[in-house]
Amino acid sequence: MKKVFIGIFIIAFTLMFLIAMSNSISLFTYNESLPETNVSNDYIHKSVTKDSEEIIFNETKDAETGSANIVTSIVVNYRSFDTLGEVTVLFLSAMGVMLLIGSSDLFMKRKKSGFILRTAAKILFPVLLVVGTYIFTHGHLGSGGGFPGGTMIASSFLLLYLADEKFVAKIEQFKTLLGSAGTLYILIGLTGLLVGGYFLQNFLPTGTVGNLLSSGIIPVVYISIGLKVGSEVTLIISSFLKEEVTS
Amino acid sequence: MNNPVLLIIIPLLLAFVSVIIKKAGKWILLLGVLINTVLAFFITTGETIIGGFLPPAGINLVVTQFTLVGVILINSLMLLTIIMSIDLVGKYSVILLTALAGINGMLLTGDLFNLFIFMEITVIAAYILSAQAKKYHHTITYLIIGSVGSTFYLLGIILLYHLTGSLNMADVAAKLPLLTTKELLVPILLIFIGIGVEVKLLPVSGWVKGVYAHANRLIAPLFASIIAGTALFVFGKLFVSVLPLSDTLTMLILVMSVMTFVFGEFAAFKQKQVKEILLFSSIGQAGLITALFISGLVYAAVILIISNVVSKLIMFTIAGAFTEKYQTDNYHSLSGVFVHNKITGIAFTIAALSMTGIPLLIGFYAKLNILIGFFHAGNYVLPVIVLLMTIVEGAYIIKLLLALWAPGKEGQVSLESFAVEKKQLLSVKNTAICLIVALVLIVGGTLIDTTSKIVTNGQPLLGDESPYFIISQSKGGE
Amino acid sequence: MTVMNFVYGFIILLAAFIFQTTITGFNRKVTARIQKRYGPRWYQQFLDIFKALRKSSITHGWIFDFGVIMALGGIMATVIFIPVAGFEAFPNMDNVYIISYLLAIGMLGMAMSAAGSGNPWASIGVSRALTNMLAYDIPLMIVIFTLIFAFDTASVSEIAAMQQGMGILGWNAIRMPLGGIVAFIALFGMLGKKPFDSFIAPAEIASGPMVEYGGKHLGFMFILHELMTFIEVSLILNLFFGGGSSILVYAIKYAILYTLVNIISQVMPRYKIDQAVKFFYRVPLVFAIIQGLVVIFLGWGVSVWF
Amino acid sequence: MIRLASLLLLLIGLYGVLTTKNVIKMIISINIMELGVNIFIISVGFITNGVAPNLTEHIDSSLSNFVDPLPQALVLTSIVIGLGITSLGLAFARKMNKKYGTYDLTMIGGMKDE
Amino acid sequence: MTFITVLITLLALSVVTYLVSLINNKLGAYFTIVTSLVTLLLLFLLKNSIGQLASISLFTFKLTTVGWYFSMVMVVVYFTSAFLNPFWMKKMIYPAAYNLFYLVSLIGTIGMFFARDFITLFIFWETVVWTSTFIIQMGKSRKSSYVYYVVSAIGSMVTLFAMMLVYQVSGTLEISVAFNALTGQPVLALIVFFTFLLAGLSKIGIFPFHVWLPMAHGSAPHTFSPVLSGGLVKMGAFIAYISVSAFAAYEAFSSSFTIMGIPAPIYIIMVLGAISIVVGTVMAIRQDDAKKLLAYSSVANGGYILIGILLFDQLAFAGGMLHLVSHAIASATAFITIAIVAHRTGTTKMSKLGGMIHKMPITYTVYLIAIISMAGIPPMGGFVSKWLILQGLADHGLLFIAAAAFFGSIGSFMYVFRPLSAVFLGQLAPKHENVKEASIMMQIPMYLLTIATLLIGVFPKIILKVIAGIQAEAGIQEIVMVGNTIVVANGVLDTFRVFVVFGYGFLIALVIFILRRKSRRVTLMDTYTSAEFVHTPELLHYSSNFYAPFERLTKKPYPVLNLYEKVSIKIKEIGHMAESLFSSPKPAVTIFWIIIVFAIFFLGGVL
Repeated sequence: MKKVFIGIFIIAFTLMFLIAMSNSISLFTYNESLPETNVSNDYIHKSVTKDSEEIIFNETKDAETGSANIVTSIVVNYRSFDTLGEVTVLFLSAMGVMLLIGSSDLFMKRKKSGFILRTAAKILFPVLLVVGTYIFTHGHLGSGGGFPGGTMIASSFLLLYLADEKFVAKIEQFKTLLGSAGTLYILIGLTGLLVGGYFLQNFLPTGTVGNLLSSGIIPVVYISIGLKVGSEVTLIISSFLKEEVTS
Repeated sequence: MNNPVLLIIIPLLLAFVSVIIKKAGKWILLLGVLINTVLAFFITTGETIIGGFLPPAGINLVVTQFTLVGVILINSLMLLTIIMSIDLVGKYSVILLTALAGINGMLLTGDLFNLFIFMEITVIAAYILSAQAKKYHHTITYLIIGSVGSTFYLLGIILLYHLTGSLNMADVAAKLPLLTTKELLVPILLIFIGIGVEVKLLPVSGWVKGVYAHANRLIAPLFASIIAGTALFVFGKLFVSVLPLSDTLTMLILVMSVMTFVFGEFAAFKQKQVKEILLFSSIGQAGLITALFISGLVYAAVILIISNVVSKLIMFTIAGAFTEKYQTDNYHSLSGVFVHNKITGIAFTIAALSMTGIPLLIGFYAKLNILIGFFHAGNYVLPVIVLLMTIVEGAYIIKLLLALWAPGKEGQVSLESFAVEKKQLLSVKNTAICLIVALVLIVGGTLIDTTSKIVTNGQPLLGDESPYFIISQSKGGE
Repeated sequence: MTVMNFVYGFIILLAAFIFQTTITGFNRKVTARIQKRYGPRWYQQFLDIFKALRKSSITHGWIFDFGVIMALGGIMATVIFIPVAGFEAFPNMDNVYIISYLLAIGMLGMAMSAAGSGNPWASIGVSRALTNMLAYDIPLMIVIFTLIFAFDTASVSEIAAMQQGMGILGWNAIRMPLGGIVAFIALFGMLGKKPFDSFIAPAEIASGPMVEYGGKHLGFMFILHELMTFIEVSLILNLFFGGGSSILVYAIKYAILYTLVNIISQVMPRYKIDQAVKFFYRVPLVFAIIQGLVVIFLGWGVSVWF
Repeated sequence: MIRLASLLLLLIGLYGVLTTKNVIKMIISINIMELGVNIFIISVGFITNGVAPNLTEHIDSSLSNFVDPLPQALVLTSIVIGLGITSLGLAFARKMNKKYGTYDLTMIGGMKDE
Repeated sequence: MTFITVLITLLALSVVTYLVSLINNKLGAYFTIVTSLVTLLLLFLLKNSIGQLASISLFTFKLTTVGWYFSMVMVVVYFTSAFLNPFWMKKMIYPAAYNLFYLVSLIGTIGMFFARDFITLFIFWETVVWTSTFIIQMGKSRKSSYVYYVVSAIGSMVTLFAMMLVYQVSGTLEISVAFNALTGQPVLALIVFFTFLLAGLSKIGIFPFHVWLPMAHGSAPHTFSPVLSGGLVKMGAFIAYISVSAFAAYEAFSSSFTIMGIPAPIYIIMVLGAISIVVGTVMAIRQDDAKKLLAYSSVANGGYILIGILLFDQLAFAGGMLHLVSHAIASATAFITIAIVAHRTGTTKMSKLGGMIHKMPITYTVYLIAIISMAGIPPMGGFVSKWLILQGLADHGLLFIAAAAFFGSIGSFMYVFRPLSAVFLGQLAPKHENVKEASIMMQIPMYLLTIATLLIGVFPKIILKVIAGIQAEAGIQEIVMVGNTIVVANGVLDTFRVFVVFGYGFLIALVIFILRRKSRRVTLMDTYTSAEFVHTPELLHYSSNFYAPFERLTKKPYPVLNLYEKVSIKIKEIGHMAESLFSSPKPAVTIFWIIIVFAIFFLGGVL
């Protein structure tokens, strides 16, 4: 009986919720072009400080951010403070998980995995690593960036855990990598403050849009984020595999 | 070098560094808190841009007089909490440093989405810290309610972005009045529920009892005074200067906060445990403060926050010490505990009396401003409720104090032999700090003019023009 | 405040004592007649008093003696203040409240010495006496209050003077009938006559407060009793029954009033003390309040005849 | 249409949290909610026949009709926050299970705050 | 010698007392005596600087005769009961704190009487409230100080509401000026009148708020009870004075309908005063604990004072003010004597005491004079003030209130006599054989207060002259004094002549007594017991349920206390309901509430 009551209750609430939402947004129609008042126009034309109407791939030189992928320009340049906060969130949850269940140093016993998985893992591990590094180094050109790249690396380690029951990731090294990557990101920001007067300012030359060494600090930041995210997720996975300490 | 960004970056940097060095985490934490407090006193009002991009596109940190008071208050309280319970920090130094960064971020940021991220940082840090009491089912409840709340908040911001096209608070505040109230209803409602979780408004404060009641001497004041204080400052900033409230919405929110206030006080009246009394009283006070913000009395709300936050710090630290030393904080089984440690008792009593609004304490000054503010705004119903609740509050506080000070059954003159056995509640250092903080309450309450000068130094807080109590004004013809 | 006032005071004292003792003597004969016997000589009361004074008695400590002296002193002071037919020892000192509260000194002195005697009967008697006082005094005070409000003066002699001139119609008891009835009933309570004499009930509590008295203490008590009767009867006489234009008229009215009270009280049973309180708080209190409201709001009875 | 679907996903998540007693299921429904909100955020920035906001050889000029890039940046962050909360939630769930031996919240409610 | 220097010296001395009593409690207690004496002298010197304005940081003061009058009464009571402090130091758990609070509450009362603006008045009022709360807890029961705080908090919070309302309407906080702004709105004046007066009523202990008085006075430390009932009750009278003089209640309500010539709101408060007289008297007669009995008598006398002050005319007002002094002194003496008995025998329960006169004759005589004044019997002060009040009531023709006043005065004979006979007279129990008389230190306050009662009783001119000053200051007709006789519309009272005549009567009786033969001294046990041989003194002593018939009559009237308990239980239920509804371990409940809130807001917003 209780289930029925809750069911009716939720249906009524959904209807009301949708009516309410429809007041402020149109559920079915989408607008054809970006409204002028929207702040994203500046992001697209990279015209927040310098006023330029058009950015041409491979031609415009030292534009505001110089990164071809506009989303990356937002994530790492225009709103990089968000990303710093973002990285801290992940750092925090990693620390938390390690604090909670990662404190013992002996691992749970794992069953021996199947033959196919063991051999495939040996082949796939380096491929994953290479693809991961490619993704977070080319963040400013194609889609992807620090976060997807980092998770790719972490999944490669997960693959090893699954395949080899005696594999133990070096937790300490990952922690130092984690810390140093984070410190690197903040130090870049601080140099931006010293050099350019604003925290996280893009003090390196942005070069021409489209080529590899083009948009100032973006690749450097994305690399550090990639390493940081990779090590954090690996630590989370490894602490889940750890023995339960009855403190 | 008084750039407010440093307030956020330095604790973060120290957190990352302490992960690398791995030992002496405590001292890095102390260093971070010290630097932050010193820095907090140097920042000036104004706006700092991050990454060199002008506000609607980039993120900026806005420091008004209102935020300045918040930052100084919260950082100094964090310093006190850490100093007082340095021995309990142990493995949590990294978490506390990040939480400090999150709290400062929440207070300073001028961007809605950035506020969401810093709130997430603080909330996640709170989940981890609340787990130290080993009551995991309460922590999970807190986590689930917290994440539902933050999801609603995120949905609210996105709706605002869809309607106004930007995420910067000042920009959004400029564009919102142009929209119809029908459109604005859902986003404001969602943001209200999102913030409400952290501000402990009644329907969404289900988690408070579980988490606060088992916190130890470090975590309890952290939750009750620092995180609660920050949430209230953020609520004030959002609902006074950013979101325009139509009158029906104001009335509804007012009803909800008054309901929180009344039910909070009544629930506190019923409790037997010291910490539960304090946590329900802080829920009640949070309700009153939201009511003040909604009706635009920002100065009175700030004074009440200061008085509340400071007295809760002392009382929760001592309540934490109760459970630490006597394994229970039921005030019947703790009768006469202050007989042995009188100075702690004095500090606890001053803080408690300031909460009930006994004169010459800052609590009384806050109550005075509340009354003057409401009368000035022509609202005569709320002062009656506030005064009735003060009586209820006075009742349970005095019942608590009497039980703690005077041991012995009814009809017996209380003697030292009836008191609970002798244990040193707080270390000498902590007792001294508690006493000094308690004296601040007294000084704040007596030298009213200096308090108002420090808090406002001239400008009205967030544009709140309603009069507040200054001695010269009340002198009448000499 | 010359010496003459004190001499007049002493004269009033003596006259009051002699007059009242003879009246008591006569009334003992009247009571006897009611009980179908002849009764003792008219001056028997004098003989009893002087015999008691001559005998030696025991004392239970200094408070036992001091109480009796204080009682008699207080009562004598009150008697001095009583205006008799326009003649006052101390001019315009005869305020109603002074007299009624000075009376309380006598009561307190007697109660103190009775309690001081250590005999439980005495203490029970005192507690009954005080409860009895609470019973009869409230309706009486309300009616007196109405008088004061009506005549705008609290001095007994002036109220008595205002009732002259119209003969019997001028009496307050006639102008304010309910008030008169209440005063008459209260007189019984004040005197401790039959229906309300549970505090000196001889059989129940061995004559209450006077249980330990003997010899000169008993003599003091008799004198005290006589003087108190004089005060109470003359108070009611002055306030409600027109007070005497001359001393002779005053004496006759006084005798008639006292004998009337005595006769009625002979045939009355004895109330238990809480029954007495219940009695006084039912009919007399209602009468007093009605009389009060009538006088205050409607103003009848003040100048109804002229 | 996608907006309607995302909101429905949100409500399904909410229903999930409301009805289950098992903590793991609750965390899963929290994830569904997060997913719903993320999709909704993306749909806010959608432009009919817009192009991914990435300058490449083919779409080389910034004048072409790009989809709104800002929501996509926000979604990136929101997904990572979702990850953080879920990992923490699961850690708590595991600790709770080890301590009380059950994932059922109501069961633990019985042993009040021992 | 400005008022500020008086306050500062008092504050400094109280801090010194605290420090001294930290080292040695007894010495600290003696310091309290010295400090209160110094305050008494300093205040007396302030007599000629009336009308002087003074202000310090937050507070502004104005020296008025009425303020001076009230604070003199207060300091006298504090000074005399300070003499008992040294003997109670060992009996208290926090003696040093007791000394400090004792003096801080004194500062509070003085500051309050001279306050010029609302905030100063309220601050000093609250200081007295919380200091006395912490003192009462050192007595026998914590519940009583809790009830005391709650009832005073109700009073002071409601008064704060009134003050702020007036501040909002008038724009100024100064007491004498602020109320004039109310002349326009009768409804607002009504609200302000009742709310402002509430704190005073709760402090005097008027009927619905008298609940705390017997509990607090009965169980406070014996040495603080005289201050509580003699002194602190008078603070309420001051608020009543303000409401009648500054608030000018008679002008404000001249338009509203009158009952028996008195404006309705004032009449209602006077009826409350009358009810509290009746309730106080009836309950006092029933009590077995002497202190509770005296506490209920304070409730009754509080009623007299309130009626006197509220009538605010030549007669009754002077009576009220004089009754204030005579009651303060009489009840302080009574409490001191009961405290001394308790100090010697350890209990104040009348059924356990008896025959103290044989061991403590001086204490007995002092107690006798005190109760004569408290009952309002002629030669003592109490009579003069009751006489004035009754004459005032007769002037106005207030029948029902007068009836209550008579019941109060006659009833007072009963309940004052009960401790006299049960505690002092009657048989002396063997266990009290070695009880000693009060020590010299304790006798000093008793002698001072007895002389004061006698002086007021016989020469009321001293006090009435000051009261006439107050009446002139308040703008009403002054009391007329010709030589030593008080001349009043319907009568004249010369107390000296009454005293002389009483002495004359006493002399005659003494002469007769001495002329007669000496009587033989007999022990108390040798009494007429109609052949029932009783050898144990306790059995022969009649002290428990002294007025049994009267007590049977007045079955327990509806105790107001459990009205307060019902309210507190109701609050607890709501609190429990709120807690169980909202904070439950399952998150689903909170989510459910989020949906409900969303629905309500949405419906509210849309409509």
